Amino acid sequence: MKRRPPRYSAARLVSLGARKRAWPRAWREVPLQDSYDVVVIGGGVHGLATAYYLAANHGMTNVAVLEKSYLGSGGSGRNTAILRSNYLTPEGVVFYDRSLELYRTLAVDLNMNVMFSRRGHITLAHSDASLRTMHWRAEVNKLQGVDSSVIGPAEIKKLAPALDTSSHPRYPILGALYHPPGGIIRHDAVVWGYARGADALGVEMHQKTEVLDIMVTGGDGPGGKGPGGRVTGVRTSRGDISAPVVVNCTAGWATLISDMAGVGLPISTRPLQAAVTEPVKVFLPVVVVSGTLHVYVSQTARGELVFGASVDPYNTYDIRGSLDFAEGTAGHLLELMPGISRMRLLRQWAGLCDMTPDYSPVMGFTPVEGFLCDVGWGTYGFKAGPVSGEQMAEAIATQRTPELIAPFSLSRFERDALVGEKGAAAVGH
Amino acid sequence: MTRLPPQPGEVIDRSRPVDFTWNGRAMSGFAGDTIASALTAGGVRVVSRSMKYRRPRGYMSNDYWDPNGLVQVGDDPNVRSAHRLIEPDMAVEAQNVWPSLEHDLRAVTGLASRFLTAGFYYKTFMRPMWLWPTYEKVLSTFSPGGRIDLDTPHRYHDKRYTHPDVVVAGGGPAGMAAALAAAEAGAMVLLVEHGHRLGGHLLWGDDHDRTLAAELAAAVEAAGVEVLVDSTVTGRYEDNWTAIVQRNHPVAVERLIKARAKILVAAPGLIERPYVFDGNDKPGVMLSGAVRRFVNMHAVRPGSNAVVFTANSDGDAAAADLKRAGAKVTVVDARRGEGIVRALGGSKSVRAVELADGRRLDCDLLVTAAGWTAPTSLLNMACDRPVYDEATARFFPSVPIGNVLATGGLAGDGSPDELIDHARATGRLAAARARAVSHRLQAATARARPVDGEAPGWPPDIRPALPRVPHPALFRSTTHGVVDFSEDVSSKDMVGAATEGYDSVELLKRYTTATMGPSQGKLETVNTVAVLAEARGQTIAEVGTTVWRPPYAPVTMGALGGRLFEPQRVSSIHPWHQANGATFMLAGQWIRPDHYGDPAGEVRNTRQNVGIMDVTPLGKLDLRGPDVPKLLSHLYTNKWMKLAVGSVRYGIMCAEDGVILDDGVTGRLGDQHYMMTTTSSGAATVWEWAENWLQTEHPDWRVHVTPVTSGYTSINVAGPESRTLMRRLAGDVDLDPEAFRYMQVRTATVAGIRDCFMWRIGFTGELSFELHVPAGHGLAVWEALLEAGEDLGVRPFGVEAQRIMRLEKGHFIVGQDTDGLTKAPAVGLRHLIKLDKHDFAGKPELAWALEDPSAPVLVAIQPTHHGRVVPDEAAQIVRPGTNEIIGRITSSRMSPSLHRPVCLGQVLPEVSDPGTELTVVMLDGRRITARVMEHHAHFDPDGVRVRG
Amino acid sequence: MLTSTRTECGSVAELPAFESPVSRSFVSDAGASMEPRRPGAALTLHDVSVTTKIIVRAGPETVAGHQMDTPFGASRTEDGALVVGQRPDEWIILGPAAASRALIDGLDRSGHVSVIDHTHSRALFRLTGDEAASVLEKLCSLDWNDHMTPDGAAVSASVAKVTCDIVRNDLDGTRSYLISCDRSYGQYLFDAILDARHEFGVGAPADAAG
Amino acid sequence: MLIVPCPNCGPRNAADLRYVGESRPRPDPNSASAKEWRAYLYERANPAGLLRETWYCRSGCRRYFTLERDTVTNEFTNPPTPVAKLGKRP
Ligand SMILES: Cc1cc2nc3c(=O)[nH]c(=O)nc-3n(C[C@H](O)[C@H](O)[C@H](O)COP(=O)(O)OP(=O)(O)OC[C@H]3O[C@@H](n4cnc5c(N)ncnc54)[C@H](O)[C@@H]3O)c2cc1C
Ligand SMILES: NC(=O)c1ccc[n+]([C@@H]2O[C@H](COP(=O)([O-])OP(=O)(O)OC[C@H]3O[C@@H](n4cnc5c(N)ncnc54)[C@H](O)[C@@H]3O)[C@@H](O)[C@H]2O)c1
Ligand SMILES: Cc1cc2nc3c(=O)[nH]c(=O)nc-3n(C[C@H](O)[C@H](O)[C@H](O)COP(=O)(O)O)c2cc1C
Ligand SMILES: [Zn+2]
Repeated sequence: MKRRPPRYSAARLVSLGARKRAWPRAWREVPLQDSYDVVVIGGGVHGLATAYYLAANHGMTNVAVLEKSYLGSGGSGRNTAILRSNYLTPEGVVFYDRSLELYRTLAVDLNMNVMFSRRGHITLAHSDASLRTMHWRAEVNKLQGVDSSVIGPAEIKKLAPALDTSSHPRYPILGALYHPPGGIIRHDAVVWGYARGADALGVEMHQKTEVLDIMVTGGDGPGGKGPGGRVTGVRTSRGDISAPVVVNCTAGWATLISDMAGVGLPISTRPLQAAVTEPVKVFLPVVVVSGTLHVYVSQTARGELVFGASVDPYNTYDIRGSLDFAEGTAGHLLELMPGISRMRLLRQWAGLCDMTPDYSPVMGFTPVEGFLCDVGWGTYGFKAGPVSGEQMAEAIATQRTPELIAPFSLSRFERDALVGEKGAAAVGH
Repeated sequence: MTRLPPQPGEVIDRSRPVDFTWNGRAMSGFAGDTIASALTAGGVRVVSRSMKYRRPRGYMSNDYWDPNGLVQVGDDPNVRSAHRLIEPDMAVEAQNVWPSLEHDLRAVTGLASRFLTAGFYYKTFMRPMWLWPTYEKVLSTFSPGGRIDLDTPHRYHDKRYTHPDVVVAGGGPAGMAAALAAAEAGAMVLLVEHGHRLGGHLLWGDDHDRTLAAELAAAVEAAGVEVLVDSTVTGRYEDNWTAIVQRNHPVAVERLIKARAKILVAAPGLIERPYVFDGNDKPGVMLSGAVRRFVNMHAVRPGSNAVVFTANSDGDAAAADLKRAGAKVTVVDARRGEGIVRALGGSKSVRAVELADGRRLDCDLLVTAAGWTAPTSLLNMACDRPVYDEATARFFPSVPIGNVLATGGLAGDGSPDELIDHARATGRLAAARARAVSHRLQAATARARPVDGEAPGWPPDIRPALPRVPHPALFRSTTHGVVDFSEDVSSKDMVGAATEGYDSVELLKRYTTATMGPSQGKLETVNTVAVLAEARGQTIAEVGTTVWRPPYAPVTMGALGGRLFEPQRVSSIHPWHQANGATFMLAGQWIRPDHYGDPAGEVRNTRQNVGIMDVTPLGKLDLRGPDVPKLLSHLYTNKWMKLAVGSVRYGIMCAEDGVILDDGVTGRLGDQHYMMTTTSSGAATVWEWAENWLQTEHPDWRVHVTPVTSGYTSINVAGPESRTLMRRLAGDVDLDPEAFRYMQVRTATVAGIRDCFMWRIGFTGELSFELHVPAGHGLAVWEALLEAGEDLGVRPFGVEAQRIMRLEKGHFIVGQDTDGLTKAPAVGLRHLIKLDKHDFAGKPELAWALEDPSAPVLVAIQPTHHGRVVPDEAAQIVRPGTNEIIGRITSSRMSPSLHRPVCLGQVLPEVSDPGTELTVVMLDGRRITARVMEHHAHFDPDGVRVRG
Repeated sequence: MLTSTRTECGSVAELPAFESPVSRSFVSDAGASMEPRRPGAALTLHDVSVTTKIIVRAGPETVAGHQMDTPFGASRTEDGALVVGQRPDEWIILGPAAASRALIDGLDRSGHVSVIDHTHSRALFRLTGDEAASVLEKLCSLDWNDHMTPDGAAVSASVAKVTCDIVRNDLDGTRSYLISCDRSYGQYLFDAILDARHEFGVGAPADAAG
Repeated sequence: MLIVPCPNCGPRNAADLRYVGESRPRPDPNSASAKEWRAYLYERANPAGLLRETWYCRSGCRRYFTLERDTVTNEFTNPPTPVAKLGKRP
């Protein structure tokens, strides 16, 4: 069943172009089967990466990714595509750093240019307290071997001349956490690259296929669902599928899927908004983040500023953007970079985020046998796509929780063993 | 020169010539000219180059949406040159060209266009990996926009809220008629027109059209409608929160108006759609509307030998306009089955057109009138999904949304009378519905005037539908051409992308970037969908469209940001601090003196003599009522039922997860009167926390909580001489150590000011009095203290000195020495957690935490033999010889009192015993050893001074 | 040696005088209340922080609650004092300067009633003029039209991002608003209102960078 | 911006309020098991549909109240009658 992926290269671009021939399909459109070894729900970067690594690392190819809309229609197609590993807790740092390592070679591994621009990432500190947190993060990072340090206003000005580093602003820039390996990526290309790679190894992608229910037997809850039960398959908008393993990779919709299996989650769904300006000539060579002002911004190679803020103030599954976001974020960006006041906002949008109490994911096995979760990605999960896929695939294939994701198990909430990324949030602002 | 003699509808003022420059070259036009009309009148044809292939481009739609007309004006990038009016000395430049418009060296990519199919960059530049950053830099030189000047200031912008009954988006005949009818029905109406004047498409019509426009505009004005021109409704958000950008404000550069419209009427008209064929982006290929605006509004003839490809009356009218303007015109009529196949010519201009019947006509202007796109976006922002109508070959709004109504071209076609009737009916319906909304709002609002009568019902929509005039479905000819002009995406690219599997409209959009440029699909969406439908063998309805999102037209960051409202708080003493050399720090919204030049000196003076500090930001809550002790017992972890009048107690508050939320002291001022202090940053949180318990879990408790933080100016008077000083000013209180003891509170008259209170507590570890003075007299008391204590050596001290002294004393700061996971037992105050109380916030977690052997604990730390090396705050503590983190320094300072560094830190319990040696990794990588101390207090551990 | 920086406001019988939270104005150094520059643009902003402000919190079952006789959202004048129904079961009495004792003594405090002198806790400004609502429209998202906020209406809302208590209290038929905020924000709010007022022909705009 | 129907003030912009979150009953702190207590702390129903939630009218009446909202459409069901409207007007 193994196919070879159509090779992408400049040479082939020329040869196909010269012969006016079309490129082959990036992934197939195949009929939906009635049984798979693994069903992955959610065609975002997490679902697709999980499927890809199941096939690539463990030879499990009888796998289907079910996506209710189009591939990348969730957070994976809506995020500001910032990658970094300068987290606060050691367990966070090593985890995200593994992801960055996978991202570094992803273009070559998937034979698709995902345009990872390792341009450097700075997190600004506007108060003593946030400067202290930056130092804290830098120190933890260094001890895990991650390139991260605190720099002063002069160095910041050199990296990003657009920033107002004078002492005049309401939020003076006192320093920043500088993380050279951080950067941005073409988020859609990552999604398509994994889909294409997985397809080439035999995995099936089914778009416009919505999971409506999960079949579970033997559980404590109503209908045999819930703890103690065992998954037997899923019901979809295109028919029933039997499968011993079902993986929830649905981010903002995670609760709805877990409810189908009778598993409770510590998740609230909040929209996160982002926006893009019209392009101008490139002037901002690094990613800039300000926790105090709740903004992050980068300029794409096309010249647009892409920026975002923090999640909306109330739970909702609605993703219309708000004017408050556009106003507030523009105001804060102008506070940092008064020079962009003539740039124009082109489009704003939102995506759903699966927020957890400790700003860390929920990964691995659940009290329902055969039902796994890779959720709780909140506002930061794109960067974790590769490592999550790799580790979830390992968990499925080996039936054991890999060490790297052990701190993120669902049971930590019952044990009150939260991950300290919340600590950073509490101290940061 | 292509300027025509005066035209009946021209909007230019020939008596006012205006000089400006184009790429440094002198040009001139007249007041009322857009940059586009002035350039075209001056013979300029090529105004930009395309994004990817650098093909020369000229005006195509000659309106705000023209994808080829973006220019740089001074420091303003991406200016819509067919919208922006010329001004004297305006410096206009082509953007996206290198080195010049005429000779763009990157145009070579055009030759390679066959290879550079959509998404080519995903397929190349992968190897060698180390070369990618270089490729990246090269790619970024292709970024299409203008440039910004980093020194551009954020100019004076402005915002306004408004609550009209009806907002009408669009000032064409439909919008004007709707606004008029709504105003006549008694509604307060705001009419917003994107263009520079009311009239919509009538402005470039015939005499009859213009008369109609003028009459409607006059009636609108007379009816008291508020009219905004050169303003755009840029978005419709939840509950009809409507964003309007006003660009012609007399004072502000731009103003963002936020209107809570009771009803929004969308009357944006229609947008003319380009036709896809080979060569359709050559300069000289134009839409019929573009030609009509040039000729009729600006008296400019865009060509002399025209071929007009028309499928509708607008194309016919354009042909007539051109004839009248003296051009040679050949009509190719789509309604008779005629068609065009490709535009021929050099890169800088069209020279001929090849027709479907094989003929080839020479021309310098090729006009197309192939149909319309309905800009349904404002309705889509209200969750409406447009539906495709085959007969008219355009999308229509589907489900009517109660508080958003559509009229005009968006809703259908018809004679001017039919349209105006529909618009008037829409205006009346809008007014009636607005009345219903208004009544509900007023009835539900406490402060509002009482409503008259019954709530009006929801008026049903009984407007007769507008007719729909059939239109041929013309999207693409037999050749391939450009679909998205700003993104340089051709129909061929799209077919290729669909074959590769990017065959839903959303994937196609993202893969090719079609509809993602500055016009956001206004020109190209329907053609994109049509090409995809053709490639997939589906109908347009089956393919559907991408989602329209705000803003309707791009908005400057300046307008969105507006004036920044960033509240700042200062104490009554602030002017004194300013006048006396304080260096300030920001603490949340508070501006506080960090120090007055020498923090260590301030510490020494306070420890030796007496210091005073402005601690006004300290949160203060006035608590009254018989059940205050119950509330206190619930909020704090320790006991409060038996606090005596005149006494003060310290407490820690935890959230329900046991994590420390805040700490502070509360004193009992009277029988049922208490005063609580909180940390400066915790004041608002604690107040809402207290209210939450009172209002939700214990509504039976009789307690009034009132925040009085800035009602009192708070001054800490600390140091061995503080009692002497206080004696001089607070003569009515017995300050003897026995009479007014540590942890007690007294009300007092200080320096003649009544109603002060003070308590004997000391964060600094010194004998100290914390004075709270009614704020209107705070400065007077501060100055009185300085005057009265001059001989005692009284000096002010700031936050930094206080931080040093509290650290010498080992007092922790919530949020600095604790973090988002620190539970109360970790800070060494286990005795303050009283599990024998019936209930308090976080009780179960604290019970479990008291038993938890693994949580980090807070300890005092001092470096061992590195006398003057001050460990850095945030330095990590590791297991010796490894990188395994087992703690961290949370606070650290050089102690001026002890002449050695003192720290607090969190460490794992296994290394928390006094005397344990710790390895601290300094920020520069050095590892030093430090020792866990016996007491949190490095200085005066027995508290002799503070009790003195 | 030490510079005195007091900016006394109002003449109160007590000594020393009550210091206003507003100590400077970017329009002029002359003082905190500005008259319009443009003739006819009758739009004045006065710092009246010295006004006595008493909070009364009392349930409906108390005598004081009845004494107030003003529902939430409304206000009324009694003996030269303004009684404002600022929040459910909470009133603010605004009276002449230095009258707090007298006002407090006149209240029945039996039952669970709290009476707090809030004079020092709040800055208070009066904005008067036909265009006063237009000024507020630039700072506050509430509907200031007559039917939603008639004369006498009381409301709390965010003004220039500071939570304020606002009472519409027209003067001889001219629109007028009493706006109060936490004292520490007084200077900021005063400046923000002055700035918003500028387009109506008075004052100069604040520094664009705000 | 969403309009939230405050039972006291009337309809107010969401920015005038603070969202407290899903309303969850508090278990008896003296008898709750760790599992129950932590479910109270962390677990959320997070439905796509009707949600009972608490808001705090921060800039207005300063009251906490509970409303029911559809998290898909953001519509509030049965907006409460304002308590204060029942009071008399001068
Ligand atoms: C605006 C924004 C900015 C962000 N910025 C960043 C950033 O800079 N860096 C970063 O690392 N992260 C960022 N994130 C977070 C990141 O986007 C997400 O965490 C990540 O994309 C989650 O990926 P996923 O594959 O788990 O979920 P998604 O990409 O959301 O995929 C879930 C998929 O499940 C599908 N689905 C749901 N229910 C069903 C069903 N019943 N049946 C079938 N399919 C279903 C959905 O359609 C969806 O496609 C941002 C998020 C947003 C919204
Ligand atoms: N637009 C044309 O060129 C044209 C041509 C032929 C026929 N018609 C017919 O005329 C009738 C249309 O009359 P109409 O009044 O509906 O349209 P119109 O085009 O005459 O007027 C619409 C106006 O709305 C403005 N506008 C659009 N969106 C806006 C926004 N978001 N904010 C502010 N202003 C906005 C536009 O600038 C335009 O002036 C229809 O029957 C149509 O078929 C129009
Ligand atoms: C990193 C990034 C960059 C984007 N750049 C653009 C852009 O240049 N132009 C554009 O129209 N949309 C851009 N978008 C937004 C998309 O058009 C779209 O709004 C987003 O993917 C959400 O999808 P939806 O609007 O269809 O719901 C960008 C999105 C992301 C995540
Ligand atoms: Zn309220």
